[in-house]
Amino acid sequence: MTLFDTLYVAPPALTAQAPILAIAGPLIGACAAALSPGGRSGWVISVITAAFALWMSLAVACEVSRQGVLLYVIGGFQPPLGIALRIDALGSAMALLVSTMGLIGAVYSGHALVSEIRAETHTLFQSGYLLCLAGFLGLVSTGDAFNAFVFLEVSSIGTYALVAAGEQRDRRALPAAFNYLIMGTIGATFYVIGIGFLYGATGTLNMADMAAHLSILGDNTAVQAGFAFVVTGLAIKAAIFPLHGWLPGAYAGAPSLVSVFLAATATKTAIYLIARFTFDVFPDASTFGQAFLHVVLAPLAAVSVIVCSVQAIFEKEVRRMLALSSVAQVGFIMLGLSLANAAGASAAMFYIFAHALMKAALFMALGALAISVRARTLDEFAGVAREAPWTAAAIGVGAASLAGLPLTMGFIAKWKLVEAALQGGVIWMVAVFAAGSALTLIYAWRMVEALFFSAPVPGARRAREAPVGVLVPLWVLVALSIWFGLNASLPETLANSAAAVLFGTAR
Amino acid sequence: MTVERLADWLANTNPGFFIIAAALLVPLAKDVVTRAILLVGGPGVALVALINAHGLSINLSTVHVLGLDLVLYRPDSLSFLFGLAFIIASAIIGVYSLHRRDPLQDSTAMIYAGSAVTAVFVGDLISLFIAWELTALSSVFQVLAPRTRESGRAAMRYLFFQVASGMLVLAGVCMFAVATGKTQFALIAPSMAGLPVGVMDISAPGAVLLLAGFGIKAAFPLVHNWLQDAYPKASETGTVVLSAFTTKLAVYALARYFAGLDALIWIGAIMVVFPVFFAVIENDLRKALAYGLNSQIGFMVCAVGIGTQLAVNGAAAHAFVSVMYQALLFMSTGAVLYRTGTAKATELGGLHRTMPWTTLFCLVGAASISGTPYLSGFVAKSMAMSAAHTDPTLMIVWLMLMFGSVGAIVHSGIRIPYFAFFGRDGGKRSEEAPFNMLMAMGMAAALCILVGVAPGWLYQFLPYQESARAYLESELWAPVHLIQQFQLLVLAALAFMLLQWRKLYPAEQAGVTIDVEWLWRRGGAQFWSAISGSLGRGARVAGEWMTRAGIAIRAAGRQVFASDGWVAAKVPASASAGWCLAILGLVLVVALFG
Amino acid sequence: MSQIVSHFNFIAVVVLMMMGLFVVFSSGNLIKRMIGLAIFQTSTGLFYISLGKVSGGTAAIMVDAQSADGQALSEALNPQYVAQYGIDGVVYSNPLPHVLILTAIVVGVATLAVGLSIAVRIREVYGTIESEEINALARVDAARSEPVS
Amino acid sequence: MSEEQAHPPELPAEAVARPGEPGEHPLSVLLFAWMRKPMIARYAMICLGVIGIGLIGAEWLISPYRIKDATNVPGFYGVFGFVAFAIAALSGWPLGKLLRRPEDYYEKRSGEAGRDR
Repeated sequence: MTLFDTLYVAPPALTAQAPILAIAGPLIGACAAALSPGGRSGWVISVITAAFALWMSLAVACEVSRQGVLLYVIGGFQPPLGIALRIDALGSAMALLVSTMGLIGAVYSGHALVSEIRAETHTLFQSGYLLCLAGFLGLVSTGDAFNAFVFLEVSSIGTYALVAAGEQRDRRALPAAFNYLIMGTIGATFYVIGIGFLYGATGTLNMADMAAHLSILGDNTAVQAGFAFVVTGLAIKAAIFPLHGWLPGAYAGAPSLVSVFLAATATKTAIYLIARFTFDVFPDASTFGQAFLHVVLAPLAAVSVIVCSVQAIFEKEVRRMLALSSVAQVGFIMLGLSLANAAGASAAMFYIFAHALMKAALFMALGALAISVRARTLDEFAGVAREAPWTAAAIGVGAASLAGLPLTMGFIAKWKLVEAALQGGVIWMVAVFAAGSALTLIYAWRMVEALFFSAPVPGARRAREAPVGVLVPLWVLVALSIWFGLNASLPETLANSAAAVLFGTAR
Repeated sequence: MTVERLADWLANTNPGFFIIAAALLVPLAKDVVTRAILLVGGPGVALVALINAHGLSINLSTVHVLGLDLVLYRPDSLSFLFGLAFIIASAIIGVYSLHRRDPLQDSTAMIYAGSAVTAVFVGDLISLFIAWELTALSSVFQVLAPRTRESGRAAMRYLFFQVASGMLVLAGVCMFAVATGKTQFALIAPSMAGLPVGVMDISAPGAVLLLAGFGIKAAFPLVHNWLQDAYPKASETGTVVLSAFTTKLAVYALARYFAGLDALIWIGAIMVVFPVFFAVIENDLRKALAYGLNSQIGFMVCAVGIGTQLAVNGAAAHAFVSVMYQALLFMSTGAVLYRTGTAKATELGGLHRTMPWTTLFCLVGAASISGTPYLSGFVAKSMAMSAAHTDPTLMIVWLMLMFGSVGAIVHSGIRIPYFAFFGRDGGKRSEEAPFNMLMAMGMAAALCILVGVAPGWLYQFLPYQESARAYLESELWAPVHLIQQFQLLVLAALAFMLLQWRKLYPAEQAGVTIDVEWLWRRGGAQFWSAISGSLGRGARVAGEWMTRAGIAIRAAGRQVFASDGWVAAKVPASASAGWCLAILGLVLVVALFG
Repeated sequence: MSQIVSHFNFIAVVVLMMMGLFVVFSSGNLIKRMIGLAIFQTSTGLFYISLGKVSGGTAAIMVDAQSADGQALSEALNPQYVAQYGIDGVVYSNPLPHVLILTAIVVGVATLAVGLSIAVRIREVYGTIESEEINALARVDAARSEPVS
Repeated sequence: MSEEQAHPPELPAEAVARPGEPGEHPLSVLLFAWMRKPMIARYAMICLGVIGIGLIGAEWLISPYRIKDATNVPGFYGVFGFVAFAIAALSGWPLGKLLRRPEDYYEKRSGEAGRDR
């Protein structure tokens, strides 16, 4: 990790506290935003806080690249009794992703909120947003299984409220948020039950300690039951087919800022936890872990890739289409993970990055367009490229990356997946990747076709180019998608070192 | 410091990237000045960047992606000449298309040009494939540009061939790379001192696929028809754009990987001859020119197949000059099409009265393709011919090439200018072409003359310098060579006049000419009805069923997958109790008993 | 039989859990579903508390054997047990699950609050809290998003 | 359209156009007007014939001893050019009959059936 090795982004005193500051910063920011007088103050606090979180995440990433694992003991209680933040390359990569998307989303929120949310709730909204950010950052940093649940719920509660805030644009956001809440809570409760089993079996909550105990315990009914509950609970949060029902409505109904942020982070952090538990906490060689990967996860992910892609093809509403596409893409990532080797995990991690960038860009661009066009279905977006070329071009690049066309990050991500599948000798998976990519190409093309090649609907509102405050974060995302498509060394090293954490072998 | 770094950056970046970068900005340019700056400036910067590469033969830029070393910029003398031709053509086309604003077409045309330039300068098979596909995809927009139903369907047929070529190349590249682990051509042929040309052995794994992929783009006989099908259906600028890059890029690829392959000699020779017969009867002048182009590509393919230093020089030089004069001819017919709305020989004639500049430029192009001394065709074509002539075993090939060059006089040298601008008066009195078109034609014509009068300028860029210099000094301007060429021209012209006088020259007739495309555009239906009426009816019924099945599949798909469909109902947003418990149970069972 | 008796709390956990889930998924009324969710979460609480129970253990509060509290404890405890271990060697139940479940309860309450407030908003916007009716109205919303012609 | 088609197509070019026809481009007058002189084609033909014979003679003069095969025979290029041209041009008669089809052979013209279903 040459880049982060040499980078010193924060003074040592700050770096020493960076893991907790990355979480505490957004938490304090959330309080400050809630108490702030309104107007632009919420946005300013949000941007400053998110930037601070990104800064701290960078500091953590640098430190992790030098030390391997960063252990931050909270309150002086040594683990395994005390709660500790334990950040390794996998966690720091996720933290970087989350905080980067957090900052981009925060910048974008300046314009996005004005048109979608009532002015008097802006500060509260920002507060919820920062709460989410804190939750996700905590989730990927913590070394304690129960603490992970707390952070999971901190972020989720924020998310439910944020999704529900979409009612001002589309009232369907409310039932969607409610369903999301029900499913999310069930998932989280499953997770807690699973942790209870594991705690009962091992007597510890610290993940590293738990892993040590579990490797001695071997096959044990309580452990297996705990595993099942944990994984199923997280599968609900990660929206793995057929537990994804809550996702399309939630992402489609949420304010566009929330879709941008959640599409990039929410399911990804759940995937992170699944990977953490399956490969790190539970012993690698456990028969039930392997069986789960091969009998449950891989087939479900494959079905997810195919079915949800086809659903996306037949979907009329653009945001629902993208949301369904997210489920399909989660399937891609899960297929990569289910290979259970370093190459697969690295590919999955890379795919997480790629998907975060392109899906966020797509949601952001569509949100920006929807402000002026007031359109929901693909047909209503027809011919928008003429009036808003920059925004439409961003969608074009995002769609290209989604479909995995060469010279985009999406291509490299798919390539790595195929490579990993071939390396693992799982040929049927290659076929699924190919079919999934073809299906993705269809709906991505539908989007491009509507925007660029269709005649505008007569009488439709004219689209306006997105304001600069949107175009800047949007094109940052797009430029990253292209740049990493040309030179993928940065995300590649991140992904490889993250995979090395899980499998102990650097590629 | 910064200037040095800028120069360094310029020198180490594939010139094609500059054109592509400029192309991406084109849609934003609203006024003609900005467009002119972009359309000409992009190639201009590329040209400046290219000058640094003259005489080099090294990897200037390599990126490491996905465990592959992609050589993004590796100039050598072969790629230099092709790159130069493409860049100049790109600038000329830019000028030619200034008169109307079509951002999509302009931008894709430039991406197309840029990716062609990129393709000749990349140093490995995988990058070549990527650029290859990019040319295919961007070029389709040229066929689509008129936005008519006809052009749309032609574009789809065109795309099919282009993508097929791309897939073959990809398959070939994969097979070769997997079998040998090598993708850079500098590594494929490390023993080759100097210029790596003809680096691939046809018996190498995947080589045949690669050759087939290149062959489709080079319009080998029987897979040539996409060219004549699509080119005349493009817009007036689109045809010029198309004529410049795809086939020449294929010639480059053939020279790079398969120079000296004997099969190419005969393929090329056949390719030289057969399009002549189509070109002389085709009514659509642009289609006739497309056949002529095909014949010219045959010369290059044949020369590449011969593979001697002289022949490769000839192929490269011919590619360079043919880009210019073919573009010039297409530009002049394009100008006619733009002003009169047709390019049919039967509807034209007598246009020299109102379009004298266009006529003049067309005549320069026609004289060039005919091989008139002191014009560009002569200095290039004679090299390939000479390469064939020096080998006694290639006597028949040489005669075929000779026939082809007389054929060029027939179809492009005389027929195009005569029937468009002179000949029987079609009664059309259109305006002279727009100034920018004239300027573009003037630039191309000037190049034709420059190269013809001072061939040393072109020869200094040829792949094999010693051979080129020797040919220039001893053979090109030899009196007997000049005399023989003049004989050919003069007596061919005499034949034309005699035939005209005796009313033996075939009259122009409206109609389309059928070619192998008949097989896929009409053959299917004819075949069915030919077998028997009932069978034909059966086929029709089957077709109806298939249509109905398609509709049914879509409807069923909608029922199953749409937002109010079966899947959405089975995986509802709210009550997924069954699924939660089922998955939990499944995982439990697997965990406990798996 | 003794198995069943000794695992009585776990049976209660499973019953509560299934009850909660059943209510969540079978009821169309949003409030009822929230209640089901609360029951479901409560089952987790019971589960954790049961985990922390050490048979014969007592609340994890340190006491001095000589103090009045200690005396009271030794009287409350099983005399046999005190005889065997003495008041100093008293076995405590594991306190950690209690702490954990306190946190979980807080989280659950927060979720409940958010859920109920969303239900209130739904009632205000849709005029109903019955899933079926809300879904029907949402379908109308979806149908509205046809292209304007 | 119909006006233009009313032009008698059978008339030779020189009969229709006179130098300096109204609306004609001055450059055209300068460059191409001479072509419309009567009998110019006949003169040109004679000139070409003479030049051709002259060229064959010249070739014979400068390369009397280079004859290795048929292709080196003086005049080979000229004769080849003449014959090949004639073959290529005359092949248009039978090939035209064989290969030419009506304009709407493959598809209706876009003007008539422009819209895709």
